[in-house]
Order: sequence, then structure tokens, then C-alpha cells
Amino acid sequence: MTSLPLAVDPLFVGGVGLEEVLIVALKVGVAFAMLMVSVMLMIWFERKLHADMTNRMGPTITGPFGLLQTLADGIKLFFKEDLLPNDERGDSAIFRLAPYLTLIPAFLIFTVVPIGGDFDNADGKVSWWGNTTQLQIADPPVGILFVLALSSLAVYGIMLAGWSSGSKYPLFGSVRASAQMVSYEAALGLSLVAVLVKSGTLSTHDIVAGQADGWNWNLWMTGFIPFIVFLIASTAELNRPPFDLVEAEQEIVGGFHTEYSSIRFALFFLGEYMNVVTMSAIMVTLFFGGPDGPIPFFESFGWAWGILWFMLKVLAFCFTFVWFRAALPRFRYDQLMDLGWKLLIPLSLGWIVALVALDLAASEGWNRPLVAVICFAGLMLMGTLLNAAVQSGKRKRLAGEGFD
Amino acid sequence: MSPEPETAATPAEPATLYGVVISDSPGQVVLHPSVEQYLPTIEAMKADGYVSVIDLCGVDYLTHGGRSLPEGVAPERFEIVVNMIAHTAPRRARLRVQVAESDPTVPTLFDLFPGVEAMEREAFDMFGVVFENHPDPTRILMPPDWDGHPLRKDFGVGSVPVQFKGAAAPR
Amino acid sequence: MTLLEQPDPINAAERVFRRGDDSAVLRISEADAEMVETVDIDPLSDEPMIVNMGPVHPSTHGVLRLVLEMQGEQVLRSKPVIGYLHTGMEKTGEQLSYLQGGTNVTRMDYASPLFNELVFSLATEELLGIEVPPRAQWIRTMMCELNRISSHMLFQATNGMDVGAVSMMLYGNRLREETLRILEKITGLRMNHNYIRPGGVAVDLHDGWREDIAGLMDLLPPLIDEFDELLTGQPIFRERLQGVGAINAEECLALGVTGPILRGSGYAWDLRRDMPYLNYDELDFDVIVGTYGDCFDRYAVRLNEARESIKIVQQCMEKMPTGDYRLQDKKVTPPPRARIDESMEALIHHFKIFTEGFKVPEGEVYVAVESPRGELGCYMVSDGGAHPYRMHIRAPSFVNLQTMPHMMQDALVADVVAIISSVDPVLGEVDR
Amino acid sequence: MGIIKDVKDNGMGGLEYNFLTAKIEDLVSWSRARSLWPATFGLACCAIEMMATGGSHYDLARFGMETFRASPRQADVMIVAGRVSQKMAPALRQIYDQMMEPKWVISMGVCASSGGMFNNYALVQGVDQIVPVDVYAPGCPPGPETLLHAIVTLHKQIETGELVKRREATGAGAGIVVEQRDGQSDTQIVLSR
Repeated sequence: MTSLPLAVDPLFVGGVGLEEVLIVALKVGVAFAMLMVSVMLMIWFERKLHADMTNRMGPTITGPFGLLQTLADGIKLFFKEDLLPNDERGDSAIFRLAPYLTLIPAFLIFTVVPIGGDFDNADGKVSWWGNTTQLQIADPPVGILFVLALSSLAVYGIMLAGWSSGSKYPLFGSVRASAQMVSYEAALGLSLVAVLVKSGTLSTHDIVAGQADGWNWNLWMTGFIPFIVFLIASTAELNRPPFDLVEAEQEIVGGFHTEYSSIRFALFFLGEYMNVVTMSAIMVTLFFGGPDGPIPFFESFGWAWGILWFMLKVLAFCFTFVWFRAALPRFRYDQLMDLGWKLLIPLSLGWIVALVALDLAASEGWNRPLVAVICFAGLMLMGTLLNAAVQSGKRKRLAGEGFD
Repeated sequence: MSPEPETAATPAEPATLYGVVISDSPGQVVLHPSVEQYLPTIEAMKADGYVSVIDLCGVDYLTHGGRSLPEGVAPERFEIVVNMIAHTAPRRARLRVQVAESDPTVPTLFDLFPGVEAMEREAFDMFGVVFENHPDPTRILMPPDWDGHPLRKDFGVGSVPVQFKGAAAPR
Repeated sequence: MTLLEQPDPINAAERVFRRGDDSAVLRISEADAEMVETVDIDPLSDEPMIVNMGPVHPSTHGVLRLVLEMQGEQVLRSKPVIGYLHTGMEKTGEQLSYLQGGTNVTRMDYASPLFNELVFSLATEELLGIEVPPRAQWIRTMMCELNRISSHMLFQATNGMDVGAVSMMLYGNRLREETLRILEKITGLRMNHNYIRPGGVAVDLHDGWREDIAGLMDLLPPLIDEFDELLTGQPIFRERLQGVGAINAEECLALGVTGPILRGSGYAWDLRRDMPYLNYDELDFDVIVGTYGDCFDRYAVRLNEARESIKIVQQCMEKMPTGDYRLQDKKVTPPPRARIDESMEALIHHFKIFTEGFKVPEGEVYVAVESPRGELGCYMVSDGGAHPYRMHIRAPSFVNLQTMPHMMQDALVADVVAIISSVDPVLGEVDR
Repeated sequence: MGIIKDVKDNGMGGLEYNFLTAKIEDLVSWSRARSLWPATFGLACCAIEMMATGGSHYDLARFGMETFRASPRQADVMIVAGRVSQKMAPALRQIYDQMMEPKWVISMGVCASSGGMFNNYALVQGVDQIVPVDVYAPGCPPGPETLLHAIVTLHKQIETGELVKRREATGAGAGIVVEQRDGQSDTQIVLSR
């Protein structure tokens, strides 16, 4: 048993009994409920915050402060007439499947996120009723790969939704979605590599543990750039403005979900906002030390403080996403591609090389300032060359020569 | 004060411009080319610095009591009115082309001023004046299957008698 | 940085003259366009597909319909299809008397209603051969410029919205709302005022108008600067608009285009300066021009025109004379309400003017003003009766729409949206 | 006891006043009234006022209505804002048909309600000839306050369930057929169901 990845969770070290199963069930239940509530609040938060940024009030009459607005939306959508495309133009089976393909990965990603625990004074594990466990549903040794895999899976939902609708605007949306996801997934993965190089592990728990004590956060350990790339790439992955080409209302009506109504549309809506929450959680985990934060008192309940810090950090990211939406115009399709392929991917690639070189210098005892200067110069040179190449390509294209 | 009609006093001897009879309207010269003179006149005006056709519209004079036209211009049912503008020494000129009801055909100005495309389509739609050699001679405002030309004077307004619905009437 | 090449001056306008398949205009009939929609195309072929955008689409400014021939996301040819808001206003205008006509025309360009009333009144006055009192002239000038501000702010709102900056919609509307508040106070209505009438204006400025407008003029500049901050310097916004939908001055002139589109292409032509009407010859203002004629220039022209309008309004406030706000001619203007109770003659005049209207001598006239969208003209034919025999409005948006196919050629779907909003068509005026 | 007797007497109709279903019905009407997503159907002047209603001064978001849906499939209420021309009428009906039940229509402004001052060949004299209208907002154009009043009226009607009942009784469509008038061809007879 111990050789199985399952055993990584200290809960199962002593074998699996009823108590362990109950604890796991409890954790799953709490995580599920928390996620659903947080999505509900996230939608409310976005509407309120965006309203506030534009001198409005936002929802006020549905429940106190309009808190129940999302609930009303959900119930209404649930009881609305549903529509399925006929099989001549679309594909109703896939049409039905697609919303779940976006929703379920969003749920699953959250399973590997450590949402609490005291990482400063302890190893982030808590003891309940004599069982030691982690405040995350699962901690597979390949946690980060799991995240990457699932986040790429979400694109299938959007792509298939647009394709199976059998209508033109959704098709535009799905074509845009696939191109956008493919290019930003690469940038996302590459910026992650920097974190992995620093942490030396793929397990989310170990990544967080490695960042204990504020000064070890990957944010500064990796030198900001991977974080910025990750933030931009994840915004694009989430189809949030300014990268919301997939559902650009002004251009292609509703994009992939144009033909969706009723509960299926609600599932997309839910999945989208759940993705915002989970992506924020992943970002906190990778760069901001997860639940790491000061523990002023009640030291024995350090894990509860962790939950608080974790939530505050996630909230900060949710705020950022809303802020993006309120402030930025939308990118155009080709500009989006340009940003992804010509800036983010080369930048994160170059940054990885520089980080590795610096690491190597530290372990081999080379002159670190010199290495840093060489790396910087190399990056600048590569950047200039790349820019020249891009410019020449643009000139050729404008002159109508093409690349052949 | 009693307003004085401007166009009442027609000159005794018809003045001409570009070989076309002209009259005067407030601030603008009005040319009265025949359908044959129409295209050459516009060409000459284009060469003379009139850069744009600002407006082109039709008028149906079916029920008009009698308009004042300079001598030598025979009134017809339709008029195509073209407004042109010159930017150097800013000035405007207006052309009033008499178009016979029996043959409502006028050459298009598209090859000189492509901007008339929409206006000519509108004049066709509203008055049924055909513009020869127009690149897209279709209706523009009305649905393609509409019968008649609404701005003709013999086309009814199509108003529906106002009926007040009872407030409590079940639907 | 610009990607634009300076056009060859000889062939500068060549592309708008094309009439065959190489033209940017997709000249298929509407019925055909609907047919294509339903025809099954082999999904594996790379034939261009026809996409109908509108008439109900979030970014077509009401009910414009675009038939786009597309290769992937790229537009090959396109055709704007209009008429979905055709209201028969020119026909209705023939049924209404000259005094009632204002209510009709004001509903054409609903973003800048005062200009429609102005041009209608000017045409009527020209036919009547009357001169309105100076105070009425100045009030008209000032009100029109206020209206220009609100119209350009509406453009900022929709333009921001169309490129995806949702907040701009709300900021633009807020600015417009501030202006509308003043307009409502003066005219009694938020839109479709019917304030400028043949012979003057409907009512005099209210007491305290000076403070109200001065307050607005203090309020607006910082809010307009906010647009500058949020949009002009915004890299994504610039990327989206710069070099998109470029059109040069020669093409504009060939197409008869006027207004911010023509000025955006670097051609300084503004009726207010070049063929002054009202009091514009006594006012000091700049004609804003762009350089490249792209969407960004049109945006910048409109933004700065709003600033110029603020300058004009301030000058109008300084120069506002006292006197009559409408012509004291019993045949044209109705008597004041108070007079009706005491004078039989006034009552008769009032009754005559509002039932049969005043007669206008036979003749025809064309008058034009510079509306926020370009040259707004009114061609009016009178047969000597109390109703216009023919009332034709030369709508700037109607002509400006023709630039769209040329701007859109080879653009992407996202550019199409930016181009539509940068042309700033008001469909009520296009279709009339 | 009571329920069983009701069912015995009236069949399934007796379940109408069942405690559970009644509460769910309340919940559903509550949610429908609170989350009434409008379809963007701006036509003319009124569309500008509709935009203004969504703006900062009036703020439709208070009612959870700032989510103007571009896709009719997701919209609940169609605010017909402006004059409906003969050319637009089929498109309007199509959009209405594309909307999913339950759906409501607000006719905004006199042009949409009755043709307004444009009693002529080009306009449909009242949008209720094409689609069933639930609330008419008067005005030319109605100010944002009027539209808000219309919306709140609709909310109340939805919440009390009046509308749903009436709709079921009479079916969709106002049942008005427009006769052919002078100058119009037969093709212009307005759709009706």
C-alpha cells in the first residue's frame, strides 16, 4: 500500500478505516460547499465591485446588499426552457456534454489546493481525532501536472460547445477558444517551470511548504516575471477580459454559449466563475505561499489562520480580475496571439534559463553578479533579435511577400 | 413684414453656366440641365472644383401647384436634385434635372462620385427613378419585396385610423 | 508607430470607384444574402462564408445589418443593409405643418436632435425670408454645442463599449447625463426637444441658466480628461484602433463623406468655419483634424471636438445678448400664453398657427449645418401652402455608412466592430 | 386529509394549493422577478434612454438587470425600445421566437406601443401586433424613470404570478390582425399567431 501515490497523504499511512473515509468525505463536502458558496459570492462581488468602479450601486434589492442575486439567477435559469440543437446542424449529445467539461475540471483543480494549515511553525498538517491530515483533498506527487492537465481539458468544453451548436457565431467562438488556449497553455506551463525549478517538487503541499515564512515566497524567489506571465496567461485561460474574445459580446454575440440557455448556460457561468476562484487559488499556492501568513495568537489553531490568509489572498486576486474587466479594452485576435507567442513564451523561456544559471552559480560557487550580468545581457540580446525578426516579418507581410 | 419669395423673379434672359440654364436660390446657384446634359455638366463641375456630391434626392411634382422654372426648362413630373459642394472658395451648386414620368431614367453618377451609390438607391426606392448603369440597383430602405415607391405623391401615407382600445378589454 | 503607407495621390481614391468583384462592397441583394445563409456549404471547403451581422446585434448601433463575406475571421467584402428603422419621416413631414415639422425631424438623429430642428428651422426661415433675433441665434448656437458635447460623449460610450471597455459605456453615459440635465432644464425634454422652431426657439433660457451652464462647463473638462487617461494612453486601446479602418481624404470626398471621418483623415473641412451659419463667424474655435484617417483619429477628433464645444459654449455665454428669443411676427410665432386671455386677435392667431399653420411662399431651398456626424442638410420644397411639399434631410450617417465596406476590407471581426462604432452612425437618421 | 380529498374531487388539479408546490412556485416567481435579464433590442431613440437607464444615474443593476444578454436564448425580457418598421417586424418576431420561455415583452415608447406620431406606411402600428406585450411604457421617449417604473411593474406582475396565468389562458400573441391598407402590398400583412 505504501508504494501507491495514495499513501503520500499522511492520513492513510496507518491504513484506511471508517474514520479516514469519513474525514475524506468531510473534506470533500466542505471543499465542495465552500467552492459553490465562493462562486456565488464571487459573482456578487464582481457585480458589486464593477458597479462601484462605475459609480453605480450594483444589485441591492435581492436579499441584503443583493447577496442573493446569484441565487435568484440560478433558480431562474434552472426553471427556464431548455434548447437543444437538432442533429442536422449541430450535435445534441455533445451539446449536452460540453458544460460539464468546463465545470468538472474547475472542481477537480481545487482538490489539490492546500487551503489551510500552519506552515511556519509546523509542516502544514493538522491532527483531527488522532489522525494527521492535510487541509487539501488530495496531494498527488504530480499535483502541478494535474492542474495543467485539467486546465487544458476545460478548453474542450468551450470548443465542443461552440462546434456542436451548429451556428456561426458559436463556431467563431470555439475556433478562437482553441487557438487562444493552445498558445496560452504554453506560456502558463513555462512560467510554472520557474516555480518548479525553485521548489524542486511537483506536489502542491511541498511547494507551499517550501515557501513558508514570507521571505521565501516564490513571487520574489523567481523574480516576479514568472508570476506576471502566469497572471496574464491565466487571465487568458479563464477567458476573462481583456482576453474574453471567446465570448466577446460586441463581436460574436455570446461566442460559444450563444445557443445555450437554461441550466446548461448556468453551468457555463458557474464553471467560468469557479475557474476564476480556482485559478486565483492556484496562483496563491504557487507564488504567494498558499495559507502562509503571520499567526498573532491562538497558535494551536494555526491552521485556521492559514485558511484566513489563504482566503484573503484569493480575494485579492478575484479583485484583480474584476479590476482588469473594468479597466481594459479587449484584445484583438491577432494581438492576443502576438502577445502570447512573441512576448510571453520567449520571456518565460529566457527567464528559466537565467534562473537555472543563477541556481547553478550558487551551487557551483561561480561569481553570481557576473552570471547575473551575463544572463541579463543575453536576455536583452535575444529580445532584440526576436524583436528584429518579428519586425522584419511584419514588413514582409505588409509588402505582401509572405513567408513561403 | 411679408416674406418675399426669392424665386419669383426669374431673369428675363436665361443665364447659363457650363452651357446650362441657371437660376438663383438663396446663396446658391441652381442649374437646370436636361437629362442629356446631366452627366457632362457634372463632369465639367468636377473639373471646376466641385469635390463632392453632397446630396441627391428626388422630388415628385405631381400635385404641385406650379413651380417657377427659368425659361427654356420644361417641367416634368420628377426632379432629381443634386447638391454639390466646392471647398476652395466655399460654394454650393444645385442641379435640378427634370425627369419625365414616361421614361424615368437618369444616368448614374457612380463613376464620377461613387458616394451617390446609396443616394441613388434611395431615390430609386422612394420614387422609382431608374439610374442607368448603377452598380447595385436595388431597394435600400424598403423591404426588397415592397410594391410601389412611397414618396411618390400618388402613394398613400398608409396611415391606420386611430382606434382607442378599451382599457379593460381582454386580450 | 504606424503601419500605414502614405497613399499614392493619383490613385488615392481608386478603390472606391471599383464596381466589379474587386470592389470592397459586396453587391448582392438582400434576398440573396438571406438565401446564402440557409444554403448548405461543404464544411471542409475553404469557400468564403457569408455572415449576417445584425440587424439585431449588440454592436451594430441599433439595427444596422452587415452582410460580411468572410474567410475565417477576415472580412473580404461587406455590405451594410439598412432600412430596418425606416420610419417614413419624409412622407410624414409632408403631412405636418412647418411648426409641427420640428417634432418630426428631431426624431431622426436622436443623438443630436437639436441639429435636426436647427436645419429644419433654417430651411423654413430661408423660404420665408425672415431673420431671427440675435438672442435666438445665440441660444441656438449654444444649445447646439451643448448637444454636440452630449452626442460625442455618447460616441465615447459606445466606442469604448465596442472595443470591450465596458466601463467606458457608463462613464460616457454619466457625462452625457450631466449635459442632458441642462438640456432638460432649458427645453423641458431629455431628448427630441422640439426646442428650435421656425422663428426662434420655443422658450427663453430659464433664470439662472448662466450658473447652470457654467457649472456644467466646470464639471465637464476633468471628466473628459478622464477619457484621455483611461483610453488615449491605453496600449490595448491604441492597438485596437490605430491603423484600423483607415480611409484617406480623397476617398472621403469621392464618397461625399463629411464630419469627423473627413476631418480624421486630415482634411480640415468644417461648415461652422468654412460656410458659417448662426454666429459661428464671431466665435473662436479650432477645427480638429487627424492624420491617418483611422479609427483612433476619429476617436481623438471627437474627443477634442467636445473640448472645442466647451470653449464655444463659454464664448456664447459671454456674448449672449438680451432681446427677443423668437421673432415677433404674428404670422409665424404664436402669441405668448398670457396674451391669449386678454386679446381676441391673439387668440385667433394662436388658433390659426396651431391648426392650419403659416403659409410659406413657393420655392425650394437647401440649407446645411455641421452636425456631430457631418453635414446635415435639409432640402425643402414649398408649394405655397402650410405644409412642406417635399422635405428631404441629407443625413450625414446615411452617406458615411458607405465608407464601411472600404474600411472593413481585410479587417478582422473585432475590427469590424471598432469600425462601425468609429463611423458612429445613428440609424434613425440613416433610415429616416 | 385535505389534500387527499382535493385529489379525489379534482384530480391533479387539486394539488394546486399544495403547500410544497405553492412554495416552490413562489420561489420561482421570486427568482424570475429578481433576475430578469433583458435582451438587447434597441431600435431608435428609446434605445439611448434604455442605455441611460443602465447607466450610473439610474442603474438597472439594482434589480439585477445589468446583464443585457446579446443572445436571445438567455434573455427573459425583450424591451422593444423604439419604432418597429415593416422591414424589422419579421426580425423582431424571430428574436422573440428565439427567446426561451418564460419570456416577457416591454413595449417602450409610443412608437413601439402604437406607432406614435408616425402613422404611415413604414411603421408597424404597435408592436403588440407582432408579439404579446406585457407592459407598455409611455413617452417619446420614455425617460429612464418611466422605464424603471415599467420594469418594476413587470416585476410585481411576475411575482404575483398574474402574467403566467393569463398567458396560459389565452396563449401567445395579441391576436390582432392588421388589414391591408392603401399603398401596401399583400406581403405586408403583419405577422400574427
